[in-house]
Amino acid sequence: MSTAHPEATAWTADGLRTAVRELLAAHDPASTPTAEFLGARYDAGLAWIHFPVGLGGLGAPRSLQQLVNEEFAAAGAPTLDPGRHGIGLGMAAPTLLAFGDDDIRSRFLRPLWTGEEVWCQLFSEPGAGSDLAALGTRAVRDGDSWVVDGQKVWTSLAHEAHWAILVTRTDPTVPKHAGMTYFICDMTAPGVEVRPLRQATGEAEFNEVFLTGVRIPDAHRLGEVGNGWRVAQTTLMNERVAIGGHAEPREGGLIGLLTRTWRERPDLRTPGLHDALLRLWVDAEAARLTGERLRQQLAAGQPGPEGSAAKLAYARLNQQISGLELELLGAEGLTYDDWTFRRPSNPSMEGGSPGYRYLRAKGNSIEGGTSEILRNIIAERVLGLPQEIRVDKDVAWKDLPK
Amino acid sequence: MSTAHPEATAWTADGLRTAVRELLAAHDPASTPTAEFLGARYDAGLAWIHFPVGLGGLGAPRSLQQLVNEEFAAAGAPTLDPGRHGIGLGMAAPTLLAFGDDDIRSRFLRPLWTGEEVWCQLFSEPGAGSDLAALGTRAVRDGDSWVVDGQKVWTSLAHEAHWAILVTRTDPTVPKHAGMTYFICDMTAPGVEVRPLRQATGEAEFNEVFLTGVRIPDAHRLGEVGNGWRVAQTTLMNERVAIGGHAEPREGGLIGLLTRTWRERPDLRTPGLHDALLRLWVDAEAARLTGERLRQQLAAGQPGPEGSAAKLAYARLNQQISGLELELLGAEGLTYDDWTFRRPSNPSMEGGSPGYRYLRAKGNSIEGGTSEILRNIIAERVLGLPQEIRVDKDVAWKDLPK
Amino acid sequence: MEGPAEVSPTVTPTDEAPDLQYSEVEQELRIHVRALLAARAPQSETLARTESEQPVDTALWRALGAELGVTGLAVPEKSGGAGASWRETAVVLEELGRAVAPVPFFGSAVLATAALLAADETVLLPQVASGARVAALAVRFATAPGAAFPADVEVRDGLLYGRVRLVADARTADVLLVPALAGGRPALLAVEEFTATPVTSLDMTRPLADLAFAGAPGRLVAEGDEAVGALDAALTTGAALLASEQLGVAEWALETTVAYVKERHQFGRPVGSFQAVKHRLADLWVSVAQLRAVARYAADAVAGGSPDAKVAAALAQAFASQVTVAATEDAVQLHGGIGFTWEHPAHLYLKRAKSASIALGTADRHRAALAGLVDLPSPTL
Amino acid sequence: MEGPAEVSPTVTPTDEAPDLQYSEVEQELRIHVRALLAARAPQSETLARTESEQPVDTALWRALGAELGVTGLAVPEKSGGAGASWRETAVVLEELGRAVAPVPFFGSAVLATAALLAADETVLLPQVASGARVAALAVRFATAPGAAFPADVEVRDGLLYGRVRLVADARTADVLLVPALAGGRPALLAVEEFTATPVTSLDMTRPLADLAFAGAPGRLVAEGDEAVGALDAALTTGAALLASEQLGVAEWALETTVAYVKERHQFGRPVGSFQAVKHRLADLWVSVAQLRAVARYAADAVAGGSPDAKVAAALAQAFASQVTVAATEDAVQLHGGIGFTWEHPAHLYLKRAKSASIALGTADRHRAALAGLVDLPSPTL
Repeated sequence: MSTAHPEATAWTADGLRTAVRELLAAHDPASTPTAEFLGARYDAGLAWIHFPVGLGGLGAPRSLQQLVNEEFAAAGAPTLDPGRHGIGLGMAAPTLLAFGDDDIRSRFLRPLWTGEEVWCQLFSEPGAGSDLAALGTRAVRDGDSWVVDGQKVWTSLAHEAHWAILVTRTDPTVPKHAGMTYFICDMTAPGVEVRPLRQATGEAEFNEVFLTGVRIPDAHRLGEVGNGWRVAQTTLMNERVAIGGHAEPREGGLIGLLTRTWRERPDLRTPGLHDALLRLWVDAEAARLTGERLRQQLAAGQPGPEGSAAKLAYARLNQQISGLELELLGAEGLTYDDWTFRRPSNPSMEGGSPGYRYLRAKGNSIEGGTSEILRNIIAERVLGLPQEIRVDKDVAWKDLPK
Repeated sequence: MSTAHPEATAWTADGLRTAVRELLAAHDPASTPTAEFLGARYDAGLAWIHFPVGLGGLGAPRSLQQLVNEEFAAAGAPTLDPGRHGIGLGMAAPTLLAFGDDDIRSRFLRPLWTGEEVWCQLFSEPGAGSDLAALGTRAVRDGDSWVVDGQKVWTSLAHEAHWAILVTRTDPTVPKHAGMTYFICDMTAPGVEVRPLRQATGEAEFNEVFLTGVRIPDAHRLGEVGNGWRVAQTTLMNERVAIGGHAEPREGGLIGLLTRTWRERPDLRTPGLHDALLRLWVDAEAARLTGERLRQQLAAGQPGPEGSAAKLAYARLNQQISGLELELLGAEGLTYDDWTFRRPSNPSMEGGSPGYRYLRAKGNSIEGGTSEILRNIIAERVLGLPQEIRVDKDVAWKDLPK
Repeated sequence: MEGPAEVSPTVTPTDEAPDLQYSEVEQELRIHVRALLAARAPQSETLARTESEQPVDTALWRALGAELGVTGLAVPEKSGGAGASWRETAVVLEELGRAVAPVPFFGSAVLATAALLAADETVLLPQVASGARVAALAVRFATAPGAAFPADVEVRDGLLYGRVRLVADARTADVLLVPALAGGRPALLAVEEFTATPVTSLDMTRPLADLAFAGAPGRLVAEGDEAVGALDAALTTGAALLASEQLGVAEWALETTVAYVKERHQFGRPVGSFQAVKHRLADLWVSVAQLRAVARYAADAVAGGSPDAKVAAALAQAFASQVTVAATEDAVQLHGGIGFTWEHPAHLYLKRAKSASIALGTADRHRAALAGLVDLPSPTL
Repeated sequence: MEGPAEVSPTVTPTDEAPDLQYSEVEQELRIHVRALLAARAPQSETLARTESEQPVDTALWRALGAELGVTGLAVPEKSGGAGASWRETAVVLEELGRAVAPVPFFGSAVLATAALLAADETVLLPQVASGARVAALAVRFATAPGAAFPADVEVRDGLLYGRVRLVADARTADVLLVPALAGGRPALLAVEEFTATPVTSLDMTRPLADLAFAGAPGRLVAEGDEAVGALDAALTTGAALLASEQLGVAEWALETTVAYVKERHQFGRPVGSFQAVKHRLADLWVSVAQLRAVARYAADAVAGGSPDAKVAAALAQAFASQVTVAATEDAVQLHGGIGFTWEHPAHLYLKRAKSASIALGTADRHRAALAGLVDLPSPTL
């Protein structure tokens, strides 16, 4: 049906509004099942409009994506739960588009978009956290497939995912950035064992994934052998943007829970807590406006390191706000809801107890890039300050201290 | 007269009390001129009691020094103004004792102690601040003397001092720590030019010192040629202790000025400032008790890196307290006392205006070791964390980037 | 009355999303102002000027008015202004802050102009908008929006009597807008006969003066609620826009420090290669980026007369005062000894930042104001 | 009444210099306690225990009493104690905090014992001092010194009725000291008949319980001013000594983190070689060193019944609560992912630190108390 559409360069806001209206007319958003509706949206090129025609896109300017999303949202069209599909939509899809061949893209993008297939990310390892390039999960070529052995950690959705994006070490004899290769991994394949990873909150949001003799066809490789680091950079750049990009209403997020408690519980108020509350209100509003300003910029332009700044700011805010919430609650702050081991389907700090928020927020400055790493990124990429002195650049991976 | 005294090992608190009483009996502290009284105290070995007999000491245990000082203080005996003689007493004297030969020690220690000769310190240079070992002031051997050319900066008392402790570069062709040599410099010698260095407060506490063809006899060298770094370490170790060692009463120092304003000016109080004031009161009292605990430890033991911690804490406190004082004063905080260029005889933050305090306190985290350097010292010497990666250790000084 | 309307009791800001970007026109304007300041107001001259008889650069002020025409940006064309808005004025303030320029812009083109606009004054406004005359608002520079109407000056038989201490930009003012009580009733008067005694100020690039009125004639500009409203509009607009000047100060501190630590070597390495320095500057960059959004929001709010203007102004001062002071303090620290010297300009920015943090109310007063504006009541209520 | 006397209105502490060191006896004691805890209370067991039926380690408690005899250090020998002081008790608390040991020591050997001492109680005291019986003070664990005498429990016809929520160390208590109102008059009673309902607590190494009294008989321990004084002495002594437990928690966090960053390699270097990590730990070391001085001062003050005891206790809590929470938060952060896992003990210390910062009043309440004690009046006064 792509032929029915004008050329990429010709796409305008009005043209896209028309296309959306056509789709909505043909598929009632209220009655059409989510997967079917999203399938139609994909086929109409209205999924990622800057993607190529036939792959969920129209080759239209990325700057118009927001408008399309808003049109569908206004019509109450179904969307996927970002908690379950965020990794696929935010990280896997751009990587598949950038590095997958035609077979890969046509096989994986549509079910990813429709939500029929869940994705997870097999990157971090116990010995490779901030230093992802230190990872040691081995992939050894065997005919037209690869045999993978190793351990990954902090894997969201591993127990629900059908597919994973996976970075491995294929050559330990060269410096670490050079010897990595990136694959699509079938989470249902023999040798893939998923174990829940329990965290300080008592529940297990994440997993450890043990890979033992897992066979991956070479056809599921993304990018060249030894080029895995560059592929992974594409994935991670999109992650930071995904985190930093969304706007919030005033008193959205955790600050709203704190202010509500303050307003509803005069008995808890003290002068010292009042000033602390106001300081955090100011910081939260500043972060909100900064996110809004960033969103206005990104609507047009490309993702930048500003996403790192937003993540940095929100990690600190969430920790300070949830900490003050417990102090404000006083005696009630000494309690917890439930320590029993659980696997939350869709964890959210807003949904949890104050104690849960306090503990879970500690992870905000570690997951998806520690605050220390983000400060380095800002210092080096934004401010142009010298990189850390590297002692591992010219050493074969196998010879690095671990 | 040293023969009149028992052996070093035999010195006890009572023995020293007796010696002090004898001296006080022979020299009325009320009527004897300061220099004469201190000369007598020196000759009696009651200056630095752990120094050798004949050099102002008795070879007595250092731990008893405090007792002697308190005995003299109780009798109202005269002492030197630390603002004018602190560098001589705190830094030059221990270095002269440790590295000077008999001629040096007998020539310089007594007039230093009696206050007849003021000392200053020619260490820092425009290009060598935190990195003292990068200094470039050249000293070239010429017969039995040295010819010195270079520029020093941040020199207190240079315009009043007769003598200076000076570190120079004698061999630019070896790594920087190896090519340094330490001298005593006559500040009245030809080629020594002292220029006031004006600071943000408007006045000039410090000086720039330009050395042009200054001749120093080899006899005034302290330590071996090329051994200047080790000699300088002795000097600086004593500096940090001097800074960290003294105890204070509650609400001593700047916090007392802030609390007085708070008590005397109810019109200035706000709830937000109240909590900020109380936080600083708590921090100041914690720092005070820590200093007291350190003093109790040092009374017996040797100086350690804890002095760095005290300096670090007081720099931050002074800056926060003086900053809050201006906010508390509000409109009055917008004023200043006097910008005209001055050379304060004995500058003190307590004596200045609130605006002066605010500005002067900014120097506390720079002078005598920046807070960044002090954190490195604590991390490396106390916590045993790895040293910064050094790129300058094996490079000839002349080849270092500057 | 014009100027910001009363804020609604709700905590949600106005629905139409605020424009937090810089328009092309605003960027154009920035280039012109920056070029003028670079040519006419080098820091070395500004520093020397602080010790001269006249710390204020009246020639530079005239250039801003006559050459660039930026002294009346927020004034409608019918009143002799450029017919732009406070948004463009805010961009000028960013550049004036970045250059710590010693001109009475804030006092005349912001505080006094906002008061005149709010009072629908038409006689004086064109002269002030053109920069031909310098006006100042005769209130203590530390006065916060919402403070009680000042009782420093009294009107008897049409003449003004009294003193106002620590007033900004009054030293070179031709005319003052004086809040006074006439028979106990608030009034705002234009006054040309006054004595301005110079005050040794922490920030000598914006020197303060003590004002005295000994039976000075005054022209009534507004009275009663209109006078109260005009003063409130001036202080609220001032608080909102001062954040843009503070942003410029913070940007100078950040950029100058980043450049310095790239050049300055210690231990054979650029100082900027030490991670503690990198992280401190990264955190500062985050704060300055946030301040930019906060300042843009405040400028946009007062420009549009948003119902959220009072919140935006209080937020701007509560946030800007902390970030800008921290930025200039970091600049001094990371410059090491040189940053503590009189010759280095860092102290000019430190003094401007600390003074601005007190001007129009300290951060804690603005936080307290927010408590009332966004319904976060204090324990005592 | 025993325990801390009323503070004098002056702000100068007692003249005789406080002893802020550790005596040889105290160091000896530390070695023994640390050895016992290392042998009997490994963190892995403590972690597993938090999910068991009985999170409290009663066997370890008995060992502290029977084998080490440290459960009655502050109790005179004539009352069956060791005749030492709160200083030695504080050293035990440092070690219990360092091991985050799940024993009712703080509730029984500190809070309840301080109340019994202040009330000159002699019957129960020997049994509690020996550790043979576990006592608890039936007040909300978040109650700050100086709070109003609780009205949760009422005495009618000699029987107690009422509930007290969120009480520490009550789950394994044999006897409770219950503040109650008898005909509106304060009283402190020893009670053995009560129901303690376990509460899911943030810190499961010191689990809380809700207490209920349904016509329980009680033995009068103190009444009127003596009851008020006994409760006040217990809370003040508790606030002062809790800081030593918090010190132990902070020391564990610092030392464990320093050791980890020396071992953990990223980018081919020990994580502890990155300057930002070094400086963060250096700052933490400074804070912990300060906390040590503050905690020693507080222990010395309550041990000697110093007139400065209330100041020392408020100072201790205002300072310790911030330092110890920051120390454990830094520990989690600098351990990276592993520090966020259930298997790693870091979260046990984080939860203990945060709970202790709320116990006996949050830092801001203690700062407010200091305002009164050292004459720094609040604006509203």
